[in-house]
Amino acid sequence: ADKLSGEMKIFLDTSNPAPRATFEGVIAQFDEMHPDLKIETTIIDREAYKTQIRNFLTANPPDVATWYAGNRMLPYVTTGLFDDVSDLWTGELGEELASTKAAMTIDGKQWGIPYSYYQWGVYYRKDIFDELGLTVPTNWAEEKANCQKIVDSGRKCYTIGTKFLWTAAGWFDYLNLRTNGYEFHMELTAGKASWTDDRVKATMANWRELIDMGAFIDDHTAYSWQEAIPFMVDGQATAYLMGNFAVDAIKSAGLTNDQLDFYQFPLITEGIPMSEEAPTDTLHIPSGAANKEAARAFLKFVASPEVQTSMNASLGQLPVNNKSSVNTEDKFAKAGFEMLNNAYALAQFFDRDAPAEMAKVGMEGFQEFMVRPDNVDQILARLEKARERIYKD
Amino acid sequence: MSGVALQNVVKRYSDVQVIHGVNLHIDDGEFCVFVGPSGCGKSTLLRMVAGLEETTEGKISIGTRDVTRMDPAQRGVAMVFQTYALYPHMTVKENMGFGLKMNGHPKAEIEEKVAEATRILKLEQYLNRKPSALSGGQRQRVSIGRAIVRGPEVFLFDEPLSNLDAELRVEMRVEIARLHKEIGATMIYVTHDQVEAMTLADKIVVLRGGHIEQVGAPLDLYRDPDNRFVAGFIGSPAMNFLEGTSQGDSIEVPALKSNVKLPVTMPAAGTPVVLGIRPEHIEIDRAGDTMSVDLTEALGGTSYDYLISDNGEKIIVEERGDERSVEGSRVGITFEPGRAMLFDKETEARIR
Amino acid sequence: MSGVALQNVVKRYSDVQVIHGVNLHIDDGEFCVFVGPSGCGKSTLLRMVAGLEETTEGKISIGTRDVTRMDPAQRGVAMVFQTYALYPHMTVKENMGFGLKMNGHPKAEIEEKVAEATRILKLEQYLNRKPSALSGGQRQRVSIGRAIVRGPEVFLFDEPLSNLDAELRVEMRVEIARLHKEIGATMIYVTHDQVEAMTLADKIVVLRGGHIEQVGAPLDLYRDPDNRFVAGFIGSPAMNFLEGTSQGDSIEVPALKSNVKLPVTMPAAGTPVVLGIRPEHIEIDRAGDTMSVDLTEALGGTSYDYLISDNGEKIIVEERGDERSVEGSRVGITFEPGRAMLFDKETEARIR
Amino acid sequence: MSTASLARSEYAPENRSWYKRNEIRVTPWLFLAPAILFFLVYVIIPIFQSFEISLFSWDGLGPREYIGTENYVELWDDPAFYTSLKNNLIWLILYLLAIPAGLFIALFLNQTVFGIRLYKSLFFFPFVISQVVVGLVFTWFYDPTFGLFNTIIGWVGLGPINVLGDPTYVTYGIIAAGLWPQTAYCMILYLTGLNAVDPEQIEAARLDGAKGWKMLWYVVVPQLKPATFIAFVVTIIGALRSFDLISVMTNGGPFGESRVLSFYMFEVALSEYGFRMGYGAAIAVVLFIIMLFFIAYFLYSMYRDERGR
Amino acid sequence: MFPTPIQKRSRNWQFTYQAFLPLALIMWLLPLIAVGVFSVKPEGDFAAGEYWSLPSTFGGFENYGKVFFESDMPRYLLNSLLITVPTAIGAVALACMAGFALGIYKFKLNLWIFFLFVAGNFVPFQILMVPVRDLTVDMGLYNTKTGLVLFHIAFQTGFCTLFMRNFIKGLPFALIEAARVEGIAEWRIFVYIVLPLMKPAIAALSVLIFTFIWNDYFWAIVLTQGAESQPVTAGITSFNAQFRAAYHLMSAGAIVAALPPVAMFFLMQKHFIAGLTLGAVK
Ligand SMILES: Nc1ncnc2c1ncn2[C@@H]1O[C@H](COP(=O)(O)OP(=O)(O)OP(=O)(O)O)[C@@H](O)[C@H]1O
Ligand SMILES: Nc1ncnc2c1ncn2[C@@H]1O[C@H](COP(=O)(O)OP(=O)(O)OP(=O)(O)O)[C@@H](O)[C@H]1O
Ligand SMILES: [Mg+2]
Ligand SMILES: [Mg+2]
Repeated sequence: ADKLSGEMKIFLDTSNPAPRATFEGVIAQFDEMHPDLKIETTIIDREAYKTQIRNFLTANPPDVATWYAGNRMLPYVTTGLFDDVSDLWTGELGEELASTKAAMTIDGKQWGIPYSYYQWGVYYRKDIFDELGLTVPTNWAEEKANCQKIVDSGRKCYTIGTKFLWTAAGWFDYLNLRTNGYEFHMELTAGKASWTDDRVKATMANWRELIDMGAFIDDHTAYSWQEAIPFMVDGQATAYLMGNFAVDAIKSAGLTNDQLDFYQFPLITEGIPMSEEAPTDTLHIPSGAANKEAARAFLKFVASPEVQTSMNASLGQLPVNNKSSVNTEDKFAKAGFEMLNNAYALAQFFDRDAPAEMAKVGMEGFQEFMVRPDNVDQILARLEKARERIYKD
Repeated sequence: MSGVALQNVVKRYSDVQVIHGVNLHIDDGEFCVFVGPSGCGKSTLLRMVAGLEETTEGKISIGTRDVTRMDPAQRGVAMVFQTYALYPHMTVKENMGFGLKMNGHPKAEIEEKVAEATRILKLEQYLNRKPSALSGGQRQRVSIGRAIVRGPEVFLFDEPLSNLDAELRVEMRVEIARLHKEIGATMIYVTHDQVEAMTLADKIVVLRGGHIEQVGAPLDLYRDPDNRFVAGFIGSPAMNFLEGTSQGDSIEVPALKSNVKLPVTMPAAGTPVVLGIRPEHIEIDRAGDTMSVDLTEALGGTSYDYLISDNGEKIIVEERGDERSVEGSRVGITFEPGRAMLFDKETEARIR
Repeated sequence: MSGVALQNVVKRYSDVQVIHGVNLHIDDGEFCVFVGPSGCGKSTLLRMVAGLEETTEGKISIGTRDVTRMDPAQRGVAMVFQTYALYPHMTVKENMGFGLKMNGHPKAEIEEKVAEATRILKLEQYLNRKPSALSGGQRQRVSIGRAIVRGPEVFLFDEPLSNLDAELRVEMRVEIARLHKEIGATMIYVTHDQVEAMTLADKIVVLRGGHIEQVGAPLDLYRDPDNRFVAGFIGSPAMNFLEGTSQGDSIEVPALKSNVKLPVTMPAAGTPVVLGIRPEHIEIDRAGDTMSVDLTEALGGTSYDYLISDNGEKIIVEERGDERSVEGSRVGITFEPGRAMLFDKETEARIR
Repeated sequence: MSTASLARSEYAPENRSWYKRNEIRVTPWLFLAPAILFFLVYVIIPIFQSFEISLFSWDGLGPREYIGTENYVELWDDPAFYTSLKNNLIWLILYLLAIPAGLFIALFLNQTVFGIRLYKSLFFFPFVISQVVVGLVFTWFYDPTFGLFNTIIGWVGLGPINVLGDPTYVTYGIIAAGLWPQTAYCMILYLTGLNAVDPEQIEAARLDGAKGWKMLWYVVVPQLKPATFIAFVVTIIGALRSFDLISVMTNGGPFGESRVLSFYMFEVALSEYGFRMGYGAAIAVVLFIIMLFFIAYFLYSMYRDERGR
Repeated sequence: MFPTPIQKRSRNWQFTYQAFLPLALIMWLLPLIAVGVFSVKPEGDFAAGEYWSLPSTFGGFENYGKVFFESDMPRYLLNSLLITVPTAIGAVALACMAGFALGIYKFKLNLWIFFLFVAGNFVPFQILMVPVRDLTVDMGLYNTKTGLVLFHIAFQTGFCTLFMRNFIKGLPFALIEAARVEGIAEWRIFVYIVLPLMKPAIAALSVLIFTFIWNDYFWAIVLTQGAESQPVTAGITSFNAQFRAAYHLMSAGAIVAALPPVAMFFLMQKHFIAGLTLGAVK
C-alpha cells in the first residue's frame, strides 16, 4: 500500500463495550500497517454523537466519522459536509458492496462506505416459552395468543425502554411494514402519505391491541434500551424487539445461548410480503477532513472482505462485503443473514428513513401513544401537521 | 403599688459572674438612674428586670409580684432601647400599637391608647411614616411612645439618648423628665451621661464591677459621696485628687506645699490619704507660686485652667466670667476646707 | 508665605449652589476653625481647598500660588479625615511613609521624616502595628502623623475628633493645640464642637447656608457677635432671645414686663427688636414675680433654671454654687444691661 | 526649630502630560475597557444577534433566508412551545418553594449547639454539587424498580410511581430535584440574614408579647427582606435556567412533557433533530422577554437603593 | 437571636433537638448517601438485586479504579481544571478592574454601565447560545478549552463586576481621597490600596466562580465535545453512556465529578459563604 503519514482523527459512536472493542481492534490493525500514521480515536456516546456530529463536521472535522445510511445522511450531503467517495465504489470494491450501494447513494454519488448491517427481530426467552409451552408465532393471531398466555403467567410479553424514543419506532416500523407493506411505509417516511390515513390508523390499532393487553413492561419511559434488559434477564418480560446489537448486551447481562433465541416479526396482513429492518452503519469522510488520503485508505481497509469477516464476527452483525462470510458459529448472525436474504425489501429504520425533524416528532408520538393510547387521533393529527411543515420544501 | 425590689440578685454567664448580689429598692413612681463605668453591669441589671436575661440567683419583684421567672411580656414592664429597636417595616402607628395587637386587644382600644401616646409625645404628624423617615429624636420619641402605649408599671431605659447629637439630647432629656412627671410611673434609666443622671434622677445607683457603690439623690451623691470612686464619678469636670499624708491634726499635701486642716475626724498620723476638691470650688490665687498654668481654655462664660503642681500632679480649675490665667504663669490656689473631701488612700473610703 | 486665600469662591452641584461666593483670608501659621450648622458647607469648603472638590467659580490661592485648578497632590496640603482613612493593610510606619514612597522619595529621607513625626506624636511603640490594633485616639494620631510627614504648607482637618469618645476628645484636642504650636503651619479645622472651636482657634469662621456669617477670634465672637445667628451659635447653653420693641430711648420687653435701657444706638421707636442675654449673665431675683420656674436641673457645681415668662417665652438661667430655684415658684430676673445685646428682629443684625 | 527635617516641601507645578492632566477622567475607562469589551462581544451583542437570527430561517450552515416573523407565527401554534411555556411557569412558581423551605431549615439550624457549623455546611452540600450529578442522583432516586423513592413510598403502601416516565409527575419530579440544591442556597442566605437580625428588635418584640409564629411573621421575616430579595432573584434565575436537570434526567421526555423553553430551544437549535437556529432564537427571545420583566424589576429596585444612598 | 436559643429551653427540648439534628441531616442527604453507598458496592450486589442492602464486600477500590483507569474521567477532570482555573482568574481580574472603575469614579455613564453588567448577568443565557456558538466557531475556537474559557470569563464578568463594585463601594472613600491628596497616581491607588483591601472579596469570588464553572454543563455541551476539551460535567454523561446500568461505576463517577467543588467548599467555606451573601446583599 501507499505510505500514509501524518495524523488521522477518527470519531466513533460505537460506545457500547463490544463495538468499542471491535473498532479499537480494527484501528490497531490498521495502525500497525501504517507506522508513520498517527491515529487518534475519539469514541463518543452514541446518543450524544447524534447531536454532536453536526457541530464537529462544521467546526472540528475528523478524517473519518461513523454515521448511518439512508435519509439520515441527507442533511450532511446536501450541505456538503460529507465528501463524495464515489471513487471508492468503482472497481472491485464497488461490486463487493453492491447490495448496499442504493442506501449509500444520493444524487447518483456515493457518500460513504458501510461497515456493518444487522437485522431486527424478536429476541425471546426460549426457556420461558418452553416452560409455558409456547411456540414461535408466525402470524398476528398466534402472536396475541402467545402474549395472552405470557401475561396470564404474570409476566410481560415485551421489555422496552423508550427514554431515548427510537426503540418505540422499531415497533412502529414493524407493525406498519407488516400491516401496510414496504411501499406504504416508505411513502409515509418520505412524507408522501398522510399520517391521518386509515392505513396508519390500522397500524396503530394493531399496536394498541398489544398495549391494552399489557404486553409491554410498565414505566418503559424511564429506561434506556440497556436499562430495559434486566427485565428480560430476570424473567419479568419474555421478549425484546431489537436490533441484533442487543445480543451482546443481553448475554453479558446474564442470559446464555440456551435461554435466548430469535424469531422474525410475525405476519399481520395476509398477503403482504415480508420486508425487514436492516439498518446499515457507515463510515464517512467529512469534507473538511485534513488527511483524506489516509481516510480513504482506512475506509477501503474496513470494507475489505477479511476485515469485514472478522469485524462483524466480533460485532455479532452482518458483513456488507459479499466476499466475506458470516460467522456461522453465531446463531443470531446466521438467522439474521438468512432472514435478510429472503426479505422482500429492507428498510433502514424510522429515524434513518424519515428526515430528522420528522423522526423526532414521530418517535415522540409513538412514545406518547404507548403511554396514552387514547390520544391516538390527536397524536396522528400532530404528526400530520409536522409532515406538512417539514416536507414543504 | 409597683415599685421594684431586687433581693440578692446575681447574674452569672457560665462561669463569669457579672452581678454580685445586688439589693435595691425602687419606690413606686420613682425615677432611678443606673450609672457606672462601661461594663459594670448596668445593662445587665436592667435587662434582668425586663426579663430579657435570666436571673441566676436572687429575687426580683415588681409591686407585690415575684417576677423572677416570668416572661418579659408578663412583667408589666416596657423598655426603650439605645438603638430604638423600632420595627422598620411598620409605620409609627403600627409600631406603637404592635404590643397591644399581639396581646389581642380590641382595635378601638389600641387606637385610643396610640392616640393618647401620640398626644403626649406630639407625634401626630408622623403617625403614618416609617421609622426610616424620621430623625433620631423622633425615632426615640416613637420608641418611648411604644412603651407608653402598653401602659406598663415600670419603664426601663437603656441609654436611650446616647445615639442622639448634643442638641437633641438636651431636648429629649427635658421631654423624658416631663413624661415622668405626667405619667408618674416607676422608671429605671441607664446612662453614662453625667448631666442626664443628675437632672433626671430621683435616685442614682452607682455601680462598679457588678456591685452597688452608692445609692442616693443626685445632689447627695455630689455633695456627700461615700468613697473616692463615687466622688470622682459624679461631677464634671471630675474632682481633683491630691495625694497627702495625715499629720494627726492636719493633712500634708505636697502639691499645695502646705498643710490643710479639714473639719473631719482625722485619721492616725502617717496614714496616706487623698484630698478631693472639685474644680468649681477652687479659686486661683494669682499672687501664689505653687503651680504653673499648663493651658487655659476659654469657652466664653467659663474657662478652665489646667495647672501642674511642682510635684507633677494635675489640677483643673473652673473659672467664671472673664478672668483667665496666662499660660505658663505661676499661680497658687485656695479653697474652702469645708468643701474639700478626704479619702483613705488604701480603701478609697470617705473619711468624714 | 503660605496663607490661604479664597476669593469669591462658589460651589455648585449641577443646579444646587452650596457655597455662595466666599471671601476669606487665612494668615500663614494661623489656626482657622470653620463652624456652622450641619449642611452649611464647612466640609465642602475644606475639600475645595484640598482639591477634592472642583471649584465652580472664584479663586483659591495657597501662598502666592493660584491652586484653583490644581490636583490635590500639587497643592501642598495634607488632610486629616474624620474617619482617619488609614490604609488598613499597612503598618503605622508604612501608612506614614506611603505618600513619600509613591512619589519616589529616597528611603533614608522617608525614614527620617517618619521618625520625626513619630517623635512629635509619641507613636514610637506602635510603629509596626496595623491600624486595627490601635485605639481611636492612636489612629487619629497616626493620621495626623501621615499628614505631618509630607511637610505640607497647610493642614486640613475635617471633624477629626468627632469619632472619639468624650475623654479622648479632650486629650486629642490638647494634642492638636500643642502640634500647632510646635509645627506652626497653617491649619484649617472643621468642627461643630463648641469647645474645640473656642479653645483651638486663632480665628473662627462661622458659616451658614454657604455664606460666611462672621470671622473673628473666639472670644470676640462670644463677646461681640455681628448678628443674632452668631450670638446664638457661639456659647453654651445658647443665648436667650426675648422679643421687644424699641421705644426710642428704651426697649419694651413684654417677657420682663419692663422696659430696658441698653448702651446702644437705639433704633427708631416701634422697630421690633430682639434682646439677647446669655444664661450665665442672668441673676435670679427670688423676690421677683415676672416668670415661673418650669424646671431646674442641678449638676452639682452649676444648675440650670428653665423659666417661662408669662407671655410664653423661654429663658434659661445658669446658676452657680448651691443656690437653686424651686420648680413652680415665681421669680424675676436681673442682668447688667451692658452684657445684653440687641438685634434687629427683621435683619437679625446686631444693633450696636 | 527641632522639626527641621519636616521642612515644608516645595510644591512647584511641573509640566504635566495629557494623561496626567486628565488622569481622573481617563482612568476609569482604561480599567473598564477589557471587561466591557468581553461583555459586549460575548453577551450584549449576541442578545441583539439572537433577535436578528429569530427573523431568519437558518440551519446554521447554509445561507440564511429572511422570513420575517414566521418563526414567531409558527411558535404561536406549536403545542410543544406551549408545553414548554406551561412547564416554565410551573417551574417559576414551584421553585419559589425553595424560599420558605430554606427559611425553615435556616430557622431549624440557627442555634449554637456543639457541631452546628458542620451541620450547616453539610446541609449546604447539595448546592455545591453540579446539577448534572444532582440530576443523576435523583434519576436513581426515582427509579421505578429500585429507586429509594419508591422503596420509601412502598413502606406506606403507595406506588410504585414512575416519576420521570409519567407525564403528569415528571416536571414536578425534576423540580423537586432542583429544589434540593436551591433550598440549600436559600438556607445559607437566610442563615446569614438571621445573623443580621437586630437582637434588640427581637427583645422589644418579646416585651411586646410576640412569640413563635407571630414573632416570625411580624418581626423576623420583615427584617429578612434583603435575604428574601436575593433568594427571590437567584431562584427566579435558577428556575428560568433549568436546563441541566432536564437534560440529564429526562432529556425532555416522556414525549416532550418535561421540556421547558430553554431545553426546547436547545433541542430545536442544536440537537440532531433540529438545527433550526432561527426558530431556536425565537424561543430564546420569548424566554428573554419573560425574564425582562424580572430584570426590569431587579434593576428598578437596585436603582432605588442606589439613589437612596 | 431568633429562634430562641435552645439553651434557654428545657432539657427535654435540648435533647430532642440534638437527637433530631443528625436524623434530619440523613434525610436531607439521603439521595447522596445512597450514591455514596452505591459507589462502594461490588458489581455482584446489583446483579443480585441487592440495591439497598449494605455492600456485601467493599468494592470501592475496584469501582473507583475503573473510573480512573478505564475511562476518560482523568482527562475530563484535567479539562475541568484547565477551564475552571483560568476562568476564575480571568473573570476576577476583569471584575476587579471594572469594579474599581465603577465603584470609585463618578462619571455620567457609571450607573448605566453598571446596570448593563447587572442586566447581562440576569439574562437567560440560552439567548446567547446560537450567536456565541457561531462566534466561537468563526474564531476557530469551537471545541477548545480556550473558547469555553473566553466565554465563561465574559459571562461571569457580569456577576463578578456586580460583586466587586459593591464591595469597593463599601470601602471607605476617604481612603482614596487620602491617597489622592498624597499625590498617588490612580493606577497605584488601585494596585497598592484597593487591591490589597479586596483580598477577602477576591478569595470569596474565586471560590464561587470555581464552583460555578466547574459545575457548568450547558456551555460545555454547546461549545465543546469529546474528551479532548470537555469538562467533567459533560464527561460524566458520556461516562454514564459507557457504563449504562452499571450503577456502581456511575455512582463512583458521579462522586469523582462532584468531589472537587465539595472539597473546595469545605476548605474555603468561610469565603464561599461570604461570596454568596456579600456579593448580593452587601
Ligand atoms: N453574654 C455574655 N456573656 C458573658 N459576659 C457577658 C455577656 N454579656 C455581658 N457580659 C459581661 O457582663 C458585664 C456587664 O455588661 P453590661 O452590658 O451590663 O455593661 P454596661 O454597664 O451596660 O456597660 P456599657 O456602659 O458599656 O453599656 C461586662 O463585663 C460584659 O463583658
Ligand atoms: N455631591 C453633592 N451633590 C449635591 N449636594 C451636595 C453634595 N455634597 C454635598 N452637598 C450639599 O452641600 C451642602 C454642604 O455640605 P457639607 O458636607 O459641606 O456640609 P457640612 O457643613 O460639612 O455639614 P456637616 O456638619 O453635617 O458635616 C449640604 O447641603 C449638602 O446637602
Ligand atoms: Mg450597656
Ligand atoms: Mg462635614
